[in-house]
Amino acid sequence: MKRASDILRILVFLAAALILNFPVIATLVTSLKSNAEIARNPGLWVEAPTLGNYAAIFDAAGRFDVWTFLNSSLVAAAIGTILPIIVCFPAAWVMARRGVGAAILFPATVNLRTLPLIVFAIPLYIMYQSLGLLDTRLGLGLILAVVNLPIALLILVNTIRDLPVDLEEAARMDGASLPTLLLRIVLPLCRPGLVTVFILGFITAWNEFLFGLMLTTRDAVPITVGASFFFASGGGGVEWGVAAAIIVIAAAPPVVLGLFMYRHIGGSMTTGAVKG
Amino acid sequence: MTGIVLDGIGKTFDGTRIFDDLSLSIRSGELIVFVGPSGCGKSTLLRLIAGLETATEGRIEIDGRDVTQSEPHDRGLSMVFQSYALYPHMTVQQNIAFALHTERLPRDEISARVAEAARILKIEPYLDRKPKALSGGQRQRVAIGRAIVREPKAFLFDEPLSNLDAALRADTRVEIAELHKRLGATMLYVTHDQVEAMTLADRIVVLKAGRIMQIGTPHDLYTAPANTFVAQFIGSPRMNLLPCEQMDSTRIRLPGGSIEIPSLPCRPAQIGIRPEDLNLVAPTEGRLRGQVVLTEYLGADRCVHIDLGEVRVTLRDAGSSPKIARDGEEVGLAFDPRRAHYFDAAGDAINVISVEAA
Amino acid sequence: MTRPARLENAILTAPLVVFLLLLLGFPTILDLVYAVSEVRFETLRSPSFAGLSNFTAVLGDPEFWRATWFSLRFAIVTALAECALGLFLAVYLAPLLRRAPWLLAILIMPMIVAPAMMGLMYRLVLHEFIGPLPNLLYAWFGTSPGFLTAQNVFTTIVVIETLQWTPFALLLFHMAYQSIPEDIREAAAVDGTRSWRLLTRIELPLMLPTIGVALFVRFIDGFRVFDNIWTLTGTGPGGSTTSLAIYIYVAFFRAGEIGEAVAASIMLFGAAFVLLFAAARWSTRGVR
Amino acid sequence: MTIRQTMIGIAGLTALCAGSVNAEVTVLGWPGGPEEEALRVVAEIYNARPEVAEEDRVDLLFFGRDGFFDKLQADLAAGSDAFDVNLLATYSIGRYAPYMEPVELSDQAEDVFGETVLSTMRFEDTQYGVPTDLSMHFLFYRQDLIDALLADDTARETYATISEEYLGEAMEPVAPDEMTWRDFAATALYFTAAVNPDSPVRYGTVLQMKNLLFNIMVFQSLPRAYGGDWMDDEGNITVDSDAYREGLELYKLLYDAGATPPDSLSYEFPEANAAFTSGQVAMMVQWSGAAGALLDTDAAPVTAEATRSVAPPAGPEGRFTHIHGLGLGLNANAQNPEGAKAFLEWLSTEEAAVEYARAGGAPGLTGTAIEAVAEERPDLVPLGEYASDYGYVMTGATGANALSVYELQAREFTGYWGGSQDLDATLSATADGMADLLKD
Repeated sequence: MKRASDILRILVFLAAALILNFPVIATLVTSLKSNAEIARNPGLWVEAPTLGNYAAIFDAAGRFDVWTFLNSSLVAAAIGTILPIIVCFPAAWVMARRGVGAAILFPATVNLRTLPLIVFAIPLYIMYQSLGLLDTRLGLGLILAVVNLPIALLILVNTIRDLPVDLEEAARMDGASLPTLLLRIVLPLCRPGLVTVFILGFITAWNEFLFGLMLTTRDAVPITVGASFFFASGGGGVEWGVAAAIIVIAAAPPVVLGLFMYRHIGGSMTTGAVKG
Repeated sequence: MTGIVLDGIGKTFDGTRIFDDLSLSIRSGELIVFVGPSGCGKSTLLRLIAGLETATEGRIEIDGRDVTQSEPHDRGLSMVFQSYALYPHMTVQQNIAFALHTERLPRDEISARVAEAARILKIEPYLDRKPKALSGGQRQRVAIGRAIVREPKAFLFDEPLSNLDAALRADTRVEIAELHKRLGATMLYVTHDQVEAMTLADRIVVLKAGRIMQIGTPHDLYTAPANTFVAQFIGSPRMNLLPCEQMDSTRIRLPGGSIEIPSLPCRPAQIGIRPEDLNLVAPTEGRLRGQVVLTEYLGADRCVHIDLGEVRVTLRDAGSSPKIARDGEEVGLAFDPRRAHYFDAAGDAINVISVEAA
Repeated sequence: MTRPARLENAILTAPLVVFLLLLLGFPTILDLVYAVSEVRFETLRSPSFAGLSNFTAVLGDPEFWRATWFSLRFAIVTALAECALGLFLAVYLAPLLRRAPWLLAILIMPMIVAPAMMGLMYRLVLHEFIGPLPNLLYAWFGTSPGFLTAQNVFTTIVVIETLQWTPFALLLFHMAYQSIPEDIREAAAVDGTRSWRLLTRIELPLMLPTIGVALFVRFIDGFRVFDNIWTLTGTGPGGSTTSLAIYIYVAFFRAGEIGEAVAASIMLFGAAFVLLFAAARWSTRGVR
Repeated sequence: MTIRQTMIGIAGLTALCAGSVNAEVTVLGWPGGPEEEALRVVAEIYNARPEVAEEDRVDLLFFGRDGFFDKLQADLAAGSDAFDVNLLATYSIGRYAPYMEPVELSDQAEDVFGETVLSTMRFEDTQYGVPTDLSMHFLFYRQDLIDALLADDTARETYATISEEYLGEAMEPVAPDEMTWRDFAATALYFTAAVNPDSPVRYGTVLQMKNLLFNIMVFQSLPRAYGGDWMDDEGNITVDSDAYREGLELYKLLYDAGATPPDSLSYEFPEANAAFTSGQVAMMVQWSGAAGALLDTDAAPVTAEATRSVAPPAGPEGRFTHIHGLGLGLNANAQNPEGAKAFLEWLSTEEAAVEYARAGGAPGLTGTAIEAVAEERPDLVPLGEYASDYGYVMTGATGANALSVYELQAREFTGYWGGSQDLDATLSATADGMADLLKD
């Protein structure tokens, strides 16, 4: 009886895992097929696995420079992840410890999470154009930072609130100035929260598409947008195997990060969602 | 050495009045214990002295210097927190040295001082460990080490033993007492545990709801509590308080009997008798009569709980006492009225000295 | 608060405030200016005042209402489906996930994949001739539906969105479910409560706040959907998969109707604000 | 630091990162295809020429295709000087003309490209660019299937029955180069399993019906063959015509009959190619640029050998193929206009055009130029021929809002095909929208 229900549960799990991840699995499989095989054999079985599609992507550096895309994604996502931490950390401390900004600043920032950010996309485009930030990694990183701001502030405020005040008082007794207190005591203690903010922010930033599509053209095109170029129509040949491979490459970094750090994602999602 | 003076301290917190015109003078080199039930303001008082809270009114002087508005660090005090508040991301060595680094002392002096503190507290083997890897007792020593190393004008202890188990607590209590003797430093110690207060203190400050109930040596407090609160707070089991009614100038009526009393300046409303001052006698012999409810055997001692009509009293005598007190047995209680404490209707002690003089 | 503390607070919050003002404050002003201007790409720096004509144009555009209706419907359906499915999986698989928490990582993988990439993947996966899914269906049933026909496309993208974000709901519910103290369950078990009653009378009520939050978050995210639809079907046959975000993007980039795009943005902003306000009211009342 | 100073600081910083100072001719090309390969080759040849000064060398720039023309317009409108020479396309010349300078062609240009091709780079009688690539549509079909049909009498009977049922007249199968659009439809229906259970393939054709402007370009030749146009000489919008009705209805008929995959409403270039190369489709109208992939036995192992191409089917008004050219023109804000002019002039010489063709580009060539490359690039021969014989550009399709017109048509037409609106509503909405876009 017990055994039977357990087996059923495992079956349900397998079915859910398979269905939810079906597109990922299918794309991965397709990326390992030659173009000839794709036309002949669209199934989930690879007859002659090949890494040719991946090689083709990196060979076609002249066509689409995948390294540049990846580099742009990395730099922009790094800016978009680290900047919110820098900007939010001191504010989060003031909010958590002194209740400052509880009326406006905190809710305003956190509620950005619920705003469709496309409402800012157009003026940002115009502003970026006059500032020369269009198609720059810095420009993309800045807006990714805005995207990550709410979750960063929320998690940091909650993290700091959960830290024992004693430690900060001890540091004050020990003569720590405010910067020392924040940097030598509070910041290191926030590490779990920071890791969470970083992972979640990095995944969000890496996966962002709309701003990448609107605000970049060439120099700062992130990999998500770059991958979609491989599907672009209007001439040339689209090679589905190569397209599958570029999707896999584009999706891989956050997925790998997420799989290793899934615990952090779980915790932060809860904080981010429940308290937001 | 240092004296600390609190003068007319007032503190309002979120609209609630916590202290009102509280004054206190602490002598240099003294170990003074703030004791009281939770919520009495003893910790807040310590934090006011530490500078972690700012007084709404009044002055705080340390060593004759007005520090009312000074930052915690500028007051030259060290504090040991209830949670120890060790920095979890630093090693023991770094924890102890942190304050010295913020003072920008030369490196070799820092290591010398840390080594000295570690030696005193016998924590040398753990210097490279993180707090996580230490036992409760070891953490407690590190916390003290962190306080010592700054060579402060005074040490502040905020319930430093409450996170330790009973056995360790007794040991550490002794160590703190030794440390006080060795360093001769001023120490302010907060606890809710009257045993700690009695064993450690040079003087005890008993607080209740933000007011000082009594200041005095443990002996003073025990033998001459200023009011029923102190009387019941200090001593274990706590003092028996019996309502009384004056019959004539020399006799009062108590539940379960009446006694002859020494001359008192005014009429007592309550009489307090410590459990060890009560003696078990034959029902006919005692001043009071009651019925045994329960006997607790504690080894060296035993406690006998006796109902005197409405009121229950506790008696303590030697565990080896031959007098048998079975449950439900009718017994008599004897005591020396001169060792009893007399309180007026407000609960304040009626001058004890005149009792002794009589 | 003392003066130095106030100064400290100002200094410490300054980076956040300045950053917000620079990146969002200025664009908001620009939004307001352009919303009442006649402006094209060529005249970005010299917009001419056009009153409320952009708003009337947008409000009079049936496409706008269609996009609004689309987003609303999409958000409601996906939020409900994701939460229902997520709740089922979280509760049903709880014993399994307690024993092997890493299984959760497999289930939440879809939500870590960029939605835009997910859209591209489905372009491949659903393709009748090279897509594994139709291939499987042909092999098993001898036929495969047109996933992206005008009739089916809405269902298809709803399913796609649901499959990607059910893990989000699952994760939230998993956390909420695991955080129900074990002694409550044990107490109920001692009382002889059967598992179905345990679920409906004790566990679900305890998870109710989380369910509310998950519905709200998924609704919001569904309402502003862009990436996956854009990369899969674009605006869809005759604009049938045009969400509000896609409407704005197309108005801006494809049609160059900047004023109207901005006016639509502002209305979306307003709607989000109202929604947020309502949610805040609702949640505080719920707490009381 | 004030906000203003900060902004200036940021701007300056990014300017430093972005704009490396170069005394070169920067050319923004069409990315990601044979066009890019070919441009790279000719640029190298040009840079190696002895008379080209160091500071006039050509440096190439490419960025993604998605939103290319919109972004380029935004850049041009903003007065960007990041490139001296930029891409032009027939349907976007009108949008870019205000920010560009006319170009001067070499004396040979007329002989190399021919008038039709040169005109794809003209706006209001001014030459804004040198044509590089020519894009049009071919009818790709499976020779094996068509041959079998033509040779089989039973099949011919079925064909007649099917055409009678769907098109109202019993028809005879014809060879692809003689096909009218009605023949095309009849053949497509014949090869549709849903219509003809004996069909050797699943679908007769694959139509690209996604709401996307490029797909409407592919469609455009069908109404054109019935005499359709966007405007008449007086500037009246003529999209609400029998020709467009005929074309739209034919697409709808094929779609509803299942002659094209049900997902065709979301198909564009790659999906259509994938369908065709799977071997389940008898024929399709596709961009000439697909020829390479469709005829390559490695890329299309199932179908390449049997695949042939001809010009799109004919209509009452004749045979037409929508053409648009890609070309390169001069940015009005160019930093090195002289160097850019020199490069553009050279690009219009026979030498350059031939090299471009050899390197894989798809220029529309005539005369000695086409003879020079005929052997290496036989596919370019019909390109030039078709361009001059069948090529057309809709009236108004080089205007400033041409792309928006295609966008509009894409939305409206796909709405009709998808069944969300009827034909009358579709055409009147399209006509209204086009009147807005094309008025001035």
